Amino acid sequence: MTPRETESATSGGRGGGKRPTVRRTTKTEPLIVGNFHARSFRHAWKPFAEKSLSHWTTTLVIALALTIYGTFHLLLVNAETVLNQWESSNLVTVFMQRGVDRNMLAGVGKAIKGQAGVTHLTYVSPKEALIRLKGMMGEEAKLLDELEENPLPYSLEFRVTGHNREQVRALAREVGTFPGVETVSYDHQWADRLEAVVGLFRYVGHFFSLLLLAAVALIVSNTIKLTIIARRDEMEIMRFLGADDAFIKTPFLYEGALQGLLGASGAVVLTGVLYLGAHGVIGELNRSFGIMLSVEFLSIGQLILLVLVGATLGVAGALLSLARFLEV
Amino acid sequence: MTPRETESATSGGRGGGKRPTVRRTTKTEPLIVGNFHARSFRHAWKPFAEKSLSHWTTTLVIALALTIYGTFHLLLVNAETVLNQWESSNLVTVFMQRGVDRNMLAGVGKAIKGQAGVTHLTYVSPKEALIRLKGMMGEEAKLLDELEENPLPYSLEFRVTGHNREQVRALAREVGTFPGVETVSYDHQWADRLEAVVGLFRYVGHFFSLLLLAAVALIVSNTIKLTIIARRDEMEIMRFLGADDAFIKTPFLYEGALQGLLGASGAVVLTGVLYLGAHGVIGELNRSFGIMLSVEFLSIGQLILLVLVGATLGVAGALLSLARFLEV
Amino acid sequence: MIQFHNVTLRYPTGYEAVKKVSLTLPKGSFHYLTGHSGAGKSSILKLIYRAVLPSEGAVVVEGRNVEQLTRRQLPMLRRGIGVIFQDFKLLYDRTVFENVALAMEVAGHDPGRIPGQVKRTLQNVGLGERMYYNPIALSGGEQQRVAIARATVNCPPVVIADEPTGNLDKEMGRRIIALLDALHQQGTTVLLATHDLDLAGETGHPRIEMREGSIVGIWRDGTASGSEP
Amino acid sequence: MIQFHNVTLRYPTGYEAVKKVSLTLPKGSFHYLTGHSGAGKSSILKLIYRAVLPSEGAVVVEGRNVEQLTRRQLPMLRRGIGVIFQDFKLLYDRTVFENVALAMEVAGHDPGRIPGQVKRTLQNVGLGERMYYNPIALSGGEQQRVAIARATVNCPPVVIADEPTGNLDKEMGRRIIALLDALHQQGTTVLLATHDLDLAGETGHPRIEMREGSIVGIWRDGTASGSEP
Ligand SMILES: Nc1ncnc2c1ncn2[C@@H]1O[C@H](COP(=O)(O)OP(=O)(O)OP(=O)(O)O)[C@@H](O)[C@H]1O
Ligand SMILES: Nc1ncnc2c1ncn2[C@@H]1O[C@H](COP(=O)(O)OP(=O)(O)OP(=O)(O)O)[C@@H](O)[C@H]1O
Ligand SMILES: [Mg+2]
Ligand SMILES: [Mg+2]
Repeated sequence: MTPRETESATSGGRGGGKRPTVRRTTKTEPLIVGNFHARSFRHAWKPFAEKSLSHWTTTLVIALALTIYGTFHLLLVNAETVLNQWESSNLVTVFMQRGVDRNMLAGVGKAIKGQAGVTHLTYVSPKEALIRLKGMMGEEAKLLDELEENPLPYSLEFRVTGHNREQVRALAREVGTFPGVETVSYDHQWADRLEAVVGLFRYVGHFFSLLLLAAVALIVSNTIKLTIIARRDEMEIMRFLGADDAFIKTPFLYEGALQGLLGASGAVVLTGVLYLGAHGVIGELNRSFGIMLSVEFLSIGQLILLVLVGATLGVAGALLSLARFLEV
Repeated sequence: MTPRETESATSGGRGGGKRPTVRRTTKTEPLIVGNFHARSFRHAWKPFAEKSLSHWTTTLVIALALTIYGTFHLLLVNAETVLNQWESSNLVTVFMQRGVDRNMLAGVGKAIKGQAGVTHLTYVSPKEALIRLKGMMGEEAKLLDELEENPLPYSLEFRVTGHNREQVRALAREVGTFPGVETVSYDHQWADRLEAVVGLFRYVGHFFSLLLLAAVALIVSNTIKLTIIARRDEMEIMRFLGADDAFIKTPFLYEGALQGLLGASGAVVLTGVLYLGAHGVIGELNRSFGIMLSVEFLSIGQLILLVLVGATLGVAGALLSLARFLEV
Repeated sequence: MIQFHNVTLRYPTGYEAVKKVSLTLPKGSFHYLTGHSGAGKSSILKLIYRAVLPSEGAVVVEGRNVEQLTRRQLPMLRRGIGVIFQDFKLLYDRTVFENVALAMEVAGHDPGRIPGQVKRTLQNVGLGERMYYNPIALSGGEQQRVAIARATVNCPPVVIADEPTGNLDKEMGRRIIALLDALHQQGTTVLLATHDLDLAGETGHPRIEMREGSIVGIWRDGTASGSEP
Repeated sequence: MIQFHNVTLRYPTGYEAVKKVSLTLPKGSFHYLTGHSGAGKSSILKLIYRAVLPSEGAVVVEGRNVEQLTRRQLPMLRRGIGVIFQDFKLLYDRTVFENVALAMEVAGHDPGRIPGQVKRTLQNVGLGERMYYNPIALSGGEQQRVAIARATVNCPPVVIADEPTGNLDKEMGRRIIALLDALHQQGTTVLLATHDLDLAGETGHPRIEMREGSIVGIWRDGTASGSEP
């Protein structure tokens, strides 16, 4: 018959958050690591190694917060990319004057090609233009059948890449001065709209980003407080045994940093999963909009930044807790 | 000279998370409230009343999580409203057969008016239609000048409200069978696009909603664990004094519920602030899109739901902690 | 009435702190429990209020085998036993008054009756003046007396005391013994573990002596008798 | 050397636990500190390791006024004083070995030297067998001995003991006194608070008697002398 203890009413018993088990180890003695930082790290890692639910759930919550933070940035980055794509792949149409011949057209085309950022230059013959017009008019195209002569001029189309809207406008103005060019048109309505949407996103995103980062620091500080409370007897005793500040505080700073780092790593993974998952939806968007959105993941630099932000917030949370709960 | 104590190394000292102060009250004795639930509630409220940083920051974090949750829903609700507005204000154009006269036109108009949801019915004469077409064609309008006779038929335009896309389609099909009607056209490209955007939102929103709700329960569970650890001595002692389960556990359930309720209330306020703040951006959107988006706040029902979700998650978190840390 | 039937307590370490102990403490009796440090005194007490379960044998309190108590019955058992713990087990984040009142709250007493009863009990142990202090503001001996007050405030039929005079000077120790004796006069069953043989010899109550987990004898009025069957 | 110059300690409650006490404990001396429960024994000890600061007067340890120690100096003071607490202050989530080793870790000892020294000290107090148990698995008296081992493992120049035998039987109590006496022979300054006058009388060391916060006399070899200036 094995003995049964009903002694402690909480799993914490008198010790930390862990049920105090009676150890009778066969190993001769526990490892006493000399290095101060090794010791601090060991202490910080201990609750994680012991699968402390609160430490791992805190890590998860931090990961969530940073994922939301990261996702907002991902969305912003991509919205801006889309905005730029839209702008830079802006279709510019150049209508030539009536009576311009193929030679002059070729000359203008050459001049346009000389401009930076111009791609996909195509010549549109009056005949081609008429077919397109008919397509545009739908039901009403029949009336064009009654035309005796094609009244449309030559035109040119090209796209510009790597230009913002202002630059496209300047380019269009310049092309308008070329000999034989009647008028130049380009569309930026869409860009305006998207910019408004991105603006809304940015507004909401920044609002939440700030709150989320504050939340992460607070969450870490809370878990550290948990450890401080769980270890308050230990710390009081260590003080009486003559422990100095560094001996007592450093493990908590490590714990905060660890918490933040693990959370941030989790966030990187989660963001990645989300990114992959969103691919399907984006494909649908692409089909629906008839565009080719290439959604980018966060850059290496941004990922590193995310992890650093996590660690910094972790340390900040630890400092907050130490200042608040470890009166010295 | 006042006496100074340096005894406790942590603010917790030997007691809870609170520095044990030496009380010498002037009141004759502390209030001992009889009612079991009153006692439980008092215990649950105590850390909040004592301005426990961890309790209030947890509440803030819960508020944030639920705000994000609420905002996603707000965005979804509004996106769907927009979608419906777009659809229901759909412009339907009815082209009559060549040779249809004003009488027949009036008859068809009357029949259309008889349909549910039809508004803004207007008759478009061939002359008017030609002017519009010229406007549409811009530069190329000149070629229409060469027409001897206006080739355009009579047409009718109307808008439908309160119909979803399927219903609009059915209506259009029916109108197409009316005598003298050549063809009926309506535009749903925009709706498709918006639907894709809303779909993306829904995807991201549901993903985060689930994670966030889980996070809220975990956060609550963490803070409850904090209280359990801070009160583990008390609970062990109460067990030995003969306290039953209800006496020990009920305060924690109250605490969880309180945590969730306060967090949810905070979320309602935050969402409201965000909603008001977003108004400016939405106004800009409206101007940019040339539309009149009327953004709605969460309904009373949804607000109550949010608060209930908070309370439920709070209790769930408390139960989680009790199951995990209060071995009984 | 408390009975031990051939009780053995083996801790998870494998150590047998109590070895085949049989013992009867009649209702209303007063016994000392003595023995060297580590003899198993505290273990015997813990078995009574079911802080530990026996590995073998049965502990029977008021006719009930403590091992067979349900979740709902265990609190009732404990409310009937006032325990003075060797390490006091006080709450340092509330006043002395509240510490003692907790025992009455837990037992579900009429809240109106609590303050009066708590005050009376604290005055009995000489702490009337210290009522609204935290135990942290009390000396070791004063804390011990708070623990005594808490164990006796409900007037339980059984009082179990683990070294209740360990931190007290002789005089205060005598006062506490007198206090427990007064309860005994009113019909309370008392079991008092102590290492102070002098103190245990001063009153005429029988003394159960333990050595290494076994009862080696029961001394009544200075004469030894064998261990009970 | 430990000196009290007209020290008064007033707790936040307003209670004067120590009243204008002057006292000199020469280096290498061994003193008992006795007095009734609440006399102020623990308070005197707390003043020495600066758990509380005097309200008036000065406490001087090794020539330093403890009140004027900087944040960095306080740990050094405490490393030089081994304290056996009245309530043990052990950590129940680690083994006995780790509890004692902590004192050496904190003091920054060479990690290689720690295990050997810890084991030797535990064997000295008769706990060689219980080294890898948690203190929760020990009896009250055994826990007290762990506290003694921890206080002495660093061989500090000063050892302060607050009722180190309160939970021990006479025999084990004598063993502990002998152990502290041996440290004293090696030059350690020892101050031992106890309510056990018998024990304090058995060795030839002087006994400081307190009553209500004041020193009422110092007894050397059975004869009283007045309080020191
Ligand atoms: N939880 C436990 N796990 C393992 N061993 C234990 C446990 N509690 C006590 N022991 C061991 O059982 C023996 C008896 O312990 P107990 O506390 O009953 O002694 P005691 O007679 O009360 O001693 P003391 O006078 O020192 O308090 C001791 O040797 C102790 O080490
Ligand atoms: N932190 C405190 N705040 C207020 N009063 C205190 C505090 N600590 C002790 N006292 C009071 O000071 C007096 C002396 O306490 P102290 O602990 O020094 O006594 P003691 O001689 O050690 O007694 P014992 O033998 O019971 O341990 C006691 O009456 C106690 O109530
Ligand atoms: Mg014991
Ligand atoms: Mg004392």
